[in-house]
Amino acid sequence: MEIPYTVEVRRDTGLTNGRIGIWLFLASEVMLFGALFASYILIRTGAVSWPRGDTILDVPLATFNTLVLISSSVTMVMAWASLMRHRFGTFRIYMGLTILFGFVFLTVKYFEYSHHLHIGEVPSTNNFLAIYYTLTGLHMLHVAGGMAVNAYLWGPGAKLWQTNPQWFTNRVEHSGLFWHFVDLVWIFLFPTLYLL
Amino acid sequence: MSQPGAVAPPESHAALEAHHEALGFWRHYVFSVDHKVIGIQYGITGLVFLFFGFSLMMLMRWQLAYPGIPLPLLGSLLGEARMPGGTMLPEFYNELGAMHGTIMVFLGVVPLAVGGFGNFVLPLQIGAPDMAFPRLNMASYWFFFLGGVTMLASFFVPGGAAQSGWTSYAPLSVLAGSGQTWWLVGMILLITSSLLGAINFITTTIQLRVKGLTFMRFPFFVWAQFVTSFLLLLAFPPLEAAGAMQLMDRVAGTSFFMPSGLVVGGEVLTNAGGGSPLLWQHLFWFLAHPEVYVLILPAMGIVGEIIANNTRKPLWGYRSMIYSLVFLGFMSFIVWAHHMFMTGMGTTMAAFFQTTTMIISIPSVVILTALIISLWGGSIRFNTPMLFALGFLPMFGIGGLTGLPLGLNVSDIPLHDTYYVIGHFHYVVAPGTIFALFAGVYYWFPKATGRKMNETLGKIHFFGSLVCMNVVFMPMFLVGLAGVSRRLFDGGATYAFAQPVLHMNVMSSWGAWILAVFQLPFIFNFFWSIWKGEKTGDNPWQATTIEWAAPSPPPHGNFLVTPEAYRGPYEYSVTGAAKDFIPQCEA
Amino acid sequence: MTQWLGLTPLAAAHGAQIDSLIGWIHVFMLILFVGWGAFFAYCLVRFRQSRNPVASYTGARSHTSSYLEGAVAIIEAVLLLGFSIPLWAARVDDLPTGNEALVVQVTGEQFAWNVHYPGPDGVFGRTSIELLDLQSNPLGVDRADPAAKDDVTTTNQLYLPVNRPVVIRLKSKDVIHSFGVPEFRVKQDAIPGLTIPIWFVPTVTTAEMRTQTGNPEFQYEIACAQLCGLGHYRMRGFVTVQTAEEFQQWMDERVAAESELDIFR
Amino acid sequence: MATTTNDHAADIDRHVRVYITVFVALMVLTVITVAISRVHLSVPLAVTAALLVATVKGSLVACYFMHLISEKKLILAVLALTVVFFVVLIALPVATHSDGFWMR
Ligand code: HEA
Ligand code: HEA
Ligand code: CUA
Ligand SMILES: [Cu+2]
Repeated sequence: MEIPYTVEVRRDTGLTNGRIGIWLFLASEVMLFGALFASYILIRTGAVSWPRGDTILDVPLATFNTLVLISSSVTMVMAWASLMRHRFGTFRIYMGLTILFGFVFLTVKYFEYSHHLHIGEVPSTNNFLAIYYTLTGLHMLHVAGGMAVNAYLWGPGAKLWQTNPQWFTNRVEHSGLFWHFVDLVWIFLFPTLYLL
Repeated sequence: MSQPGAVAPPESHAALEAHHEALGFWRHYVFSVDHKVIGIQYGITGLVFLFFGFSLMMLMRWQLAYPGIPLPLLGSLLGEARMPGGTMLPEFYNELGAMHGTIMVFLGVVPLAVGGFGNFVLPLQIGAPDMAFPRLNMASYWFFFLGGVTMLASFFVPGGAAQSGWTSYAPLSVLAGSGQTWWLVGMILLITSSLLGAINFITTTIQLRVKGLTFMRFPFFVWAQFVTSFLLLLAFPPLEAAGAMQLMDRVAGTSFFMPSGLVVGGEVLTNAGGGSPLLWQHLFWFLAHPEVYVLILPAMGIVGEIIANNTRKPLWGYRSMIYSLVFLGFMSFIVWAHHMFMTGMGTTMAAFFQTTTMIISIPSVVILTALIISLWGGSIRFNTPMLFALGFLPMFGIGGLTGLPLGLNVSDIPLHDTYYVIGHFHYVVAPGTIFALFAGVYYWFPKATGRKMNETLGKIHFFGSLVCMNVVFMPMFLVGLAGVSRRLFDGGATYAFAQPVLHMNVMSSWGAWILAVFQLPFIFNFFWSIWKGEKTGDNPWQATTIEWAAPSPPPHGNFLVTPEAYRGPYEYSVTGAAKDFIPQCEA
Repeated sequence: MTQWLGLTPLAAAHGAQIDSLIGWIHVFMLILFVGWGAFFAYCLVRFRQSRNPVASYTGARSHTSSYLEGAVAIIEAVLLLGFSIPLWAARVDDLPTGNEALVVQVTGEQFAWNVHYPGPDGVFGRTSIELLDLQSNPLGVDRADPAAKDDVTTTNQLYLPVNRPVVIRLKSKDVIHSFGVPEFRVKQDAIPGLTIPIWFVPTVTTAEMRTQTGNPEFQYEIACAQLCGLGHYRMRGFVTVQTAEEFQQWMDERVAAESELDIFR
Repeated sequence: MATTTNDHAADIDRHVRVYITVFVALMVLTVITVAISRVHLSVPLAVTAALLVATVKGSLVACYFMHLISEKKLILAVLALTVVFFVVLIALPVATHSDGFWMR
């Protein structure tokens, strides 16, 4: 049985189901990270002393990671634009790049984490590290999740392009919305944790 | 491009049947993506959890009525770690209390009201073939199921289940045994389930309503679910965040909720400190206040449907009810701290939250008043669903009204954390919400099975429950006014000031056990009617809303002919019409 | 006016206002319930199917309900602005200062209430968690601190003079507890990491209450109101309210006893 | 509406140019925000500056990459609601601080 408006937009709302769904999901994500940011503000303003992020964390590395994530966002949107131009080959390249950038991000993050853990800076050391690990950990889970979806769309999921290009384009767009959101969260995480 | 409101062309009935056969048992009944099957799965699981939560409470009620006296028979079966010699340990009492609250709220009522009725009824009422995301829907159920299993399993871990109340206040919960970790994991699963559900409900409501079904033609129930879904969507994530942080506190040794310098049992804790126990409370209640409206709004929705149907007239003040509903949903995000008046609030903050609490009570009054006035001029049929729906009104009235002295924080001083609070919210959730849910079960049972439940057994169930519920909960107000705290393992027997009201604990307990007896006709009726109930047509209640235009039980894809809405939801007894109801989808 | 509600007898100055608010709001609730209930019952009887076989499409036409809802809102506003908010402000903003009030520190722990008086000098001695010992020094009072010499500590026993404001500074060592004494109409969570003051004026001595209630064993009880673990149900303390002279005498004895003990430490 | 196939190729080309511009802007802003943090401003000033830059960057991502600028009203309404409750959440630390605050 077909569910209406999976591919086509409903005329009075101008939207497909998936588009509403992904935005609702992002709304809930805003509240999720919002609660964590709120906790951060509370713990920090209540603290007797608070280290500046750059005294503990590696800013150049994180700057590099920020640039990587931003690049992945632009390749993501380019991947979608390629589908809009019916260039499936270019899509594959851009999507591949997006996944690759995600991978680079995670690798850098891995080295950051293992460095801190190695010198004994664990979550229980102080509240700065506690919130650092919690926020970035959750963010990493999101990156990994986004990569999984993108990988699916790059690989087996791409078969849909043959049978229903419109639907496939929508899926890529929705996955992109999520990916941009993950980028957006990092744009706020970066200064709050590393620079302030 | 599709036409507005156009729905996929209906397959023929025979084709649908064939489709069923092809799916096989597992895909059809267990890992189904059909909203009706999922709804029924949710519903039955929810009912079972309700009964389980009730059973935990019956055990507790023995200890409350007869503190220290070994429980005959059953006591010795529960093991030495919990009830040595049949006498309950305080740890076990606390486990039962925390799990009763959690199970009733998150595994009983929400799954039944939102997952069950929402899933089964909402798509039918808007004329949709299914939910917008059927596979997400299935995932939602299985997340819920996993969450439930996690919660149940926690009873068997060393140290037992969570025992810091359903509120899990830190630092107590952070210091507690491993059951608390299971509780947190279970909650994260349940929250994920609710989020998926909420996304699905909102999208379905907006996108899949049939042609002609504008928002102001929605049945009240659809509106109630719609608003509820927004509460779930936006209020739950903060608790997910808080749960993750508590998990970090417990597992990774962080100090989000742990202040510096704690001394537990003479030992100085070595954690980093600097966290805030109040942060947990704020995050918890930021969810949990909207959550209580998640418990009540679907119930109000069900009651609205049944009252319109059985008074044979439109709901009075439909518009004002909708506005109230939306306003209620919105306001529910800014009253949370009324659960925290005794945490040491300054005047400004206390004034703010008292004011919002008083404001939020007004839309409830409006909705209740509209429902009662709807009776005026009706031609009231007293069938079982209607009895439960009518029972809801004064019971919710008692529960809601007793919320007022709690909401003014000066009168909350003596009442906070006493049995008065327990009385208040049980009136809204037990004879309130649960009655509405029973009403819904009786009302939509014919749609799900093609058969009616037995009326006589239903009436025994209703009157028995009505009396017993009041015997259980009315004394709690007096116990609370006398100053007896809640969550006391001995029901207050330690305290001299509680002595004059202790006999009421005995009364409550017997009320609860007899209440259980009156659930037996329901359980029997439920299963018996699936196979042996009186057969009914598609529309046994002569109702107007669209779900009754589908066959009973509806096939995969729901409608034989795609319906279209031509009028408002409750066109009963239209002056000059041939019959006393005009279905919404009748041209 | 609150006899009918079964509240415990009242023994603090501000309690009468709380009681009357509780009383009035219950009257208001009863009126609403009876009013709405009567209408509800009337409808059920009058509009049952056998009596009224044909329903009316329009139903009720009057707008009375809007006025009634307005009235409910107004009464709630009066209770809120006229009573609750000012009374709460008096509770938290008008803390008595100076020598007029007796200041006591009460620290909750699983599962006892530790009471700490500053003694005649009116200054609380230093406390430190390093000195803490469950048996001999549950608060970790540093007896080397001159201000601590005359400090008095007790466990689960709070002595108060009658008719004099007391300020209780609430703390907790471990988890959240809640300090509630029903007769004084006070309740306040004790939250670890914070010190939260509450104040009241006890107006009835324990002895007077014994004659008043006809119960020779009467005692004011501190009831922990917040779940704090398996011993929550037995986290009970006692308050003894005495005349000013009796209280002074008790205090002198304790001060003497504590400083004597000090020699051996 | 960007998702439908009847978009003209020229439209997409214009979009792509916008994406590239935004990309460059984001890169530059990242460098700027790091540079600002090197200047060791006073804490309130530093926070304001950092959040300001982050907000600009975030808005660019949301408006252009996520096409919020041309999004349907319904979605914008949902997001507006979310923003309201997000603000409440961010006010929550204030509530926590002024709760139980009297004497620390
Ligand atoms: C379904 C759940 C539900 C609902 C709807 C409500 C509704 C309300 N609640 Fe309740 N509440 C809970 C569930 C609910 N509550 C729970 C679970 C707790 C405890 C949590 C815990 O601590 O464990 C709690 C605790 C709680 C507290 C904290 C008490 C304390 O801990 O000290 C407060 C304080 O303000 C409060 C207030 C209110 C108010 C003002 C309403 C108002 O919305 C009520 C408005 C309704 C009315 C005013 C009734 C109007 C009706 C009529 C007038 C008609 C009468 C009809 C007839 C006679 C036919 N509630
Ligand atoms: C939705 C919420 C809900 C519901 C419905 C109930 C229902 C009941 N509750 Fe509970 N309760 C809570 C939520 C709820 N409770 C919470 C949140 C707490 C606080 C916990 C804490 O302190 O942390 C609490 C605490 C609480 C206490 C206080 C314990 C304490 O403070 O120490 C008591 C005491 O009597 C109590 C009693 C009861 C009773 C007798 C019922 C009865 O009304 C139950 C009646 C149930 C039924 C009638 C359903 C039976 C089901 C069926 C018949 C279906 C079977 C059918 C099939 C299988 C097909 N509850
Ligand atoms: Cu201390 Cu309960
Ligand atoms: Cu509430």
